[in-house]
Amino acid sequence: MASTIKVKTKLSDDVATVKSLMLHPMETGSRKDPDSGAIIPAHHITQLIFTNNGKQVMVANFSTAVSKNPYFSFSFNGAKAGDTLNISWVDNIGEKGELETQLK
Amino acid sequence: MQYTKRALLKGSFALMALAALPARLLAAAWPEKAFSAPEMNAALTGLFGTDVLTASDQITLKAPEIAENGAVVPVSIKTTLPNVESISIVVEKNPRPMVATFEIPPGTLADISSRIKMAETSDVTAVIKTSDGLYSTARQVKVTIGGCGG
Amino acid sequence: MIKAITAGLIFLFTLAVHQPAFAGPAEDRRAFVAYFESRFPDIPFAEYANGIYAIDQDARNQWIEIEEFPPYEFAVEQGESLWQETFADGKSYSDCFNSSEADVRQNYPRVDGLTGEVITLDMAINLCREEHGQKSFEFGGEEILALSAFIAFESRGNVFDIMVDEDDPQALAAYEEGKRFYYSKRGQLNLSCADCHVASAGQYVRADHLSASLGHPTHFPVYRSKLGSMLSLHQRVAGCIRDVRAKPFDLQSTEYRNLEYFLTYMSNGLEANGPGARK
Amino acid sequence: MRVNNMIARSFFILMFVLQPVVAVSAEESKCFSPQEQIPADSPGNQKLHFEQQFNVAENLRQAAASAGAEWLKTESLLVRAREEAASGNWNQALQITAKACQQAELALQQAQYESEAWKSRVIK
Repeated sequence: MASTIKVKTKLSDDVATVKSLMLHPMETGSRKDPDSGAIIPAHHITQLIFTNNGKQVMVANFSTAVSKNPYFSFSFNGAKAGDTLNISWVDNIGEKGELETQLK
Repeated sequence: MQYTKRALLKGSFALMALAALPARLLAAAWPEKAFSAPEMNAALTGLFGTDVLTASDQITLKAPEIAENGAVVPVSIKTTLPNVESISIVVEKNPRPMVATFEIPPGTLADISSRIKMAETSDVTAVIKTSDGLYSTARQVKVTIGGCGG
Repeated sequence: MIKAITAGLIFLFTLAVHQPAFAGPAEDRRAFVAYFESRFPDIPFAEYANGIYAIDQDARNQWIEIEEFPPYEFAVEQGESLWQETFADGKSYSDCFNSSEADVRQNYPRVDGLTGEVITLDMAINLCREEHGQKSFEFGGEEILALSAFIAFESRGNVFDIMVDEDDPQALAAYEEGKRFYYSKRGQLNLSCADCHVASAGQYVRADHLSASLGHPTHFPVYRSKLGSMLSLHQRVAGCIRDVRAKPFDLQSTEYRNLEYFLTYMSNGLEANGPGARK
Repeated sequence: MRVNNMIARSFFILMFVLQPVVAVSAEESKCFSPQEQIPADSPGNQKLHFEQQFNVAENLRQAAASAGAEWLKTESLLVRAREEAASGNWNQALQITAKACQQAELALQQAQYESEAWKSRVIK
């Protein structure tokens, strides 16, 4: 199965720019099923964590108000080619996604 | 992962099963109080213990003037303030104003981009927590009822 | 005298019979493009492939932000793995499309020489599956959208060059039907495609700008933010039909396929730039 | 002036000649006016009245559909009319049917008009 995370990284000197896209419905919990009229329960990523060579470089906390299939981008110092970037998310019902990539 | 109705159903069962567990096992540091607050002041207090913000012109908040689609509003925040600890996005008129908060450890740049949902026309506020206080800047984003679109 | 009149009549009659050749597809297209060029003199021709973002600057900026990392990339990835499927008889899509690269978007729609029917890309995908003993996909469903997104992605930069053979009455008829559909008012609002996307292109409909028809089909399928999923050209057209409060036709119906044939022919010379991202 | 008179007169005559024909065909396929009073006698009579009007509307809807010109809500209006009739709300049922019928009629007129009118809109 393909990963639920896509990432693009760019290194310029020792600054890494990370762009990420997660496959996730980000249900608000207030939307109704158009067929049954029943409320669709909230289902959203709560935390998105980035580590570089094991060191935490970003923790993003999301509410339901982050768009469906969330996009998130940031940069950090002290990066070099070959570093291992790990991205993982967890959502409010305990589902998880993870991706590991090498900076280049 | 595919989000068919079946997957959603499965999800809701999982939710029931997990409801018995203490919430902190699911996401240790997820600031639930701030995220569930229905008003901006309570959301800020829930996260920072105070709702007093100092306006700063050292924060750049990029957001559209008129959102093409309230469900996907691109927002970028960066700042030249020193010793940044976190960046938060608050949408005052959303049913739950706290949208997201990003913890910035030393070495990580105070420069993030994301896409957010907006229920209606509102101020979008970028809140920067530094080692010596809370700074903010805001700008209005108009959310309109679309025509036919795209 | 009578002779002269008869000759004159015969001459006029001949003119009338040959009239379609003069106002044929090529002539239509020249007029179509010229209309938009004089309407929006500052927009370069190639820009029309970007739809509304050729016209609306504020929307364009947001679109560029989305294109930083467009959500359709998941569909493209899924489409790539679907494309690699080997059918029960050992064949694959490459055999049907005569291309291992999947760079065939710009060739569709085309008219089938035997049946005279307009074959769209989505239809060609299913015809391929059926020919090789596979179950066809549901039009508008996840698989066909993913596959067509992948094919569109692989075809980026290729230029549309749809053929309407003026000596092929079936092709001409399909083209004419599409053209008639395009210019006919329909629904409770009594609007034609052209009313909104020619005469009123660039103007507001509530809070949106209306896009120009030139370039309409080039970027499909699209990731529609409003839906959080991919959308085919026919699904989009069905949306317009509903908006003018007429009853939509089935996806891949003759009506929509003929319309796509006409519209894509009008966009000849533009690059295939799908999949797109739309609000 | 005389020519105008002639045209006017022949038009007048034409109308007289055509009137009976128009009246007959209209009797069969004319939509019920929502303003018209519904006979308030026996329920059986009302049902008959409804079925008659419903058939007219449904036939017109089908004609509009085969011309590719059906409007968005005509069919669902007729479904609603059936529901109202099933619960004995004859007035409601007839009014909704009349609305659907009018839509179908207009859709057909639209299609007939458009069969030529579209040509004038082609960009030249």
